Amino acid sequence: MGITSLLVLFLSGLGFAALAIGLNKILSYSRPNPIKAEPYECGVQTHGTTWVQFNVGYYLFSLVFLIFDVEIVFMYPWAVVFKQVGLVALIEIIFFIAILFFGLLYAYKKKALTWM
Amino acid sequence: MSQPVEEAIKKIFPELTLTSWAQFPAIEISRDSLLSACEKLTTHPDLRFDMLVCLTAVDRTPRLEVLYHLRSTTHGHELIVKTELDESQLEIPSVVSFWKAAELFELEVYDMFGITFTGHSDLRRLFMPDDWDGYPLRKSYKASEVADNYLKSHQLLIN
Amino acid sequence: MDVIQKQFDDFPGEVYQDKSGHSSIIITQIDRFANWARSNSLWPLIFGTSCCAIEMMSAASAKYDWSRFGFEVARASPRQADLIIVAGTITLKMAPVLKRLYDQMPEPKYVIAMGACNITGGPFMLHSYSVVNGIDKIVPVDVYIPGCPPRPEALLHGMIKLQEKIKNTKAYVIEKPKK
Amino acid sequence: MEQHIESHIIQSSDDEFIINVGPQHPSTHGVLHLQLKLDGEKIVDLRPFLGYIHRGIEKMSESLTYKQFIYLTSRMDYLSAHINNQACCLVIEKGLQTEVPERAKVIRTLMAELTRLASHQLWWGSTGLDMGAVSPFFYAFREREMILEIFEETCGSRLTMNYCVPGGVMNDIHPDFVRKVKQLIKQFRENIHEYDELLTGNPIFQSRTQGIGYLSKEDAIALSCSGPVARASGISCDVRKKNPYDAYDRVSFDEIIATEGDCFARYRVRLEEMKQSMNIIEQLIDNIPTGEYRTKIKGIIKLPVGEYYQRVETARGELGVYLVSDGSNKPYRIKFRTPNFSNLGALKPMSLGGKIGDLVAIMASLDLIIPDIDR
Repeated sequence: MGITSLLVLFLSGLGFAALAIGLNKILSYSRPNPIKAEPYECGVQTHGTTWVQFNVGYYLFSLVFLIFDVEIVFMYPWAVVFKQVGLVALIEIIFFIAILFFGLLYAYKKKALTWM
Repeated sequence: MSQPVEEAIKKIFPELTLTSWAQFPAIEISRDSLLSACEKLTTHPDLRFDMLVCLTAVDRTPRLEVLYHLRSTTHGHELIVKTELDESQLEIPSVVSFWKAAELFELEVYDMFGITFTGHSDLRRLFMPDDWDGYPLRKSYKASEVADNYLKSHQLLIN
Repeated sequence: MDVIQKQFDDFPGEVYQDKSGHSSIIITQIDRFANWARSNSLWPLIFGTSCCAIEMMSAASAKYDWSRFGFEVARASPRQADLIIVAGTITLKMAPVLKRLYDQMPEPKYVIAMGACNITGGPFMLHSYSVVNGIDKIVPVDVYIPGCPPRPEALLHGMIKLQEKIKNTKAYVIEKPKK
Repeated sequence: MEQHIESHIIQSSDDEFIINVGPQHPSTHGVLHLQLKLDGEKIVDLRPFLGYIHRGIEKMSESLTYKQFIYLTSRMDYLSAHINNQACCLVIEKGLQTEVPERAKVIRTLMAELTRLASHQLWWGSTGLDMGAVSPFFYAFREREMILEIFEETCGSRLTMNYCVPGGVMNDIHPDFVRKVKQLIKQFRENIHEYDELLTGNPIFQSRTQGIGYLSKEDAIALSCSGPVARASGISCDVRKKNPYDAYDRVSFDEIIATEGDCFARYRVRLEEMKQSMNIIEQLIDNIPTGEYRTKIKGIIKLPVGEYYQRVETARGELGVYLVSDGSNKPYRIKFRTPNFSNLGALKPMSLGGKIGDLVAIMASLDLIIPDIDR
């Protein structure tokens, strides 16, 4: 894989992306008008500000989701080489999941999982 | 079935004359004694009109008639209460405290006839746009080509 | 290598293939190709105000089935719709809402005035004080479908007419947007 | 200048959020504009803004003759168009004291029950659609299209039938009307179990509707609700039973009353009502009396001076027509006491404190028709 083929590969990738966005810019209509820029809310004007203090329930839910999402990300590399690493890695992963399971129990007990 | 509503009305409102509206007995109550009459109509055991079927108004040019169509779900009888209003003073106490349905019914009558209901928590135009002038269901209101100049004044026409 | 032309009745271009049927050449114009794509995937906005909306639902149901023509994806927001079927009476209080929805739709956008109420005010033309007599005063209308309410077939007929109208317009007009 | 609806709700504390479930919204089945004040997903305040489809039918009727204004009412509650026209014709016949032949009465009642069936089917399809289930929409329209075909054969138009005329019906029923109605009833009796399998038994649907949108009996009376909304809260208010009109006095059917008062109770009441409508049709379809289908009313209809009232049971509740006549050929004043207008009042006590998703389920169970509210 010489440097030239790497360069060609990179440039063609870049070119395709630029082509897609460029063509879109050239060929698409663009007729901006002030009402089109305003937010759409069922055909009437919006009222009040949208910068309100959100309920904490949303934040907790997304945080708990994030933890277990990252957990799965860590399990991917293990899953790929699952056959070669054998039993030892399996115990490590079970231990890893157990720790996070206690985290889930804690969140459940603290009622972070029940919707408000 | 309890004795017909006519006897009960005669007993409780001796001074009122009992007329009829369509096929229902009707009584005429002046504006000032409306709330006290409604109090009796809803609480008296023989009457117990707990349902306001309809609240509307009829424009008899010099004066306006406000009609309350009441029904008692326990006794099953019905009654029409009429109140005369002079065109110059379109004010009437609101009956929202007796029947919750009056909240929407009174908004409609205010919007269509211009009768203001004192004591109503949020009197506003229900059907017509907020900046509309005139009360459509009044006989004096002519439905002329109002639509076009409304569109023009709100810059909605495209030509 | 000699090439034979294959016949596609609906495809907007000529398709040439060699004997083995592998490599094929397509010759078409951007306008024809874009209009063919646009007209066969018109996404209507969910905008039913009164009785015509029920006939529009019948057109969307299994018996009349407007998804044969590519309309069945009815979008709730104007941002994703390119066709607004005004189904039902438009009153004075609804006029600014209709205009706002039309303005908030991305180009290219089309309007179908369904029902007599939208063409001339219909049954409410003469004695009503709050009905807009014809929505072409507010928004530019492409296809008018008379009827009160028009039958589902009439709606489908109107939409096919709109497809034909799209097919012979210029797809890309690169010109200064007039203020 | 954009027509600005200034917000009657003041955004008091800073964590409340005002949102418009506005005129153009898939769940409002028309152009109902609700302004909600939200605390997170909980609804704190709800205010309806109406008039987006207000055509002024009552004012128009004052400048139309008796024969003309009847057919405007089929544009009010367009899913029970025939029943609205029937109410106006009954009022006029009451005023003129004309005797309607038996055949016309039975035909009118048959058409009214078919309209109620078609309306409940469309309600059932759109309830599924509102809660995210798309397939009920297609099941509902299968039998509904058969009913619309029957309407079209006899009356000429599918939805706004304009079939009632003061004095009877416009023309006689189609020769194979009876055969088609029997075939429809047979097929719908076989398929009605699909309605239960698709939605009623569905655990998601049950969890979305049971215990949601509770309307107590006292609230329903105070807000003068009528129709399936009131019968689901335990009030017996079926006009077909209380003061029967046309041919309802000779059919036997039972009035469906539930007491739970939540969305699922309203759903069950309407499903049972469909079965009752089929019973009524079966009782009438075999013995349609022969004879005239209408008494001819010559010349211009002029009601004597006075007031007239008639109430009917539409698919959504009690429609009352108050007609004041001054003896001329045009009504002096007409008031339509429409069921949806008062049922809308029940929306607020049911949805306060609930979530936005529940508001959609409650509005689906209320089965509102917006032109019936605005007239």
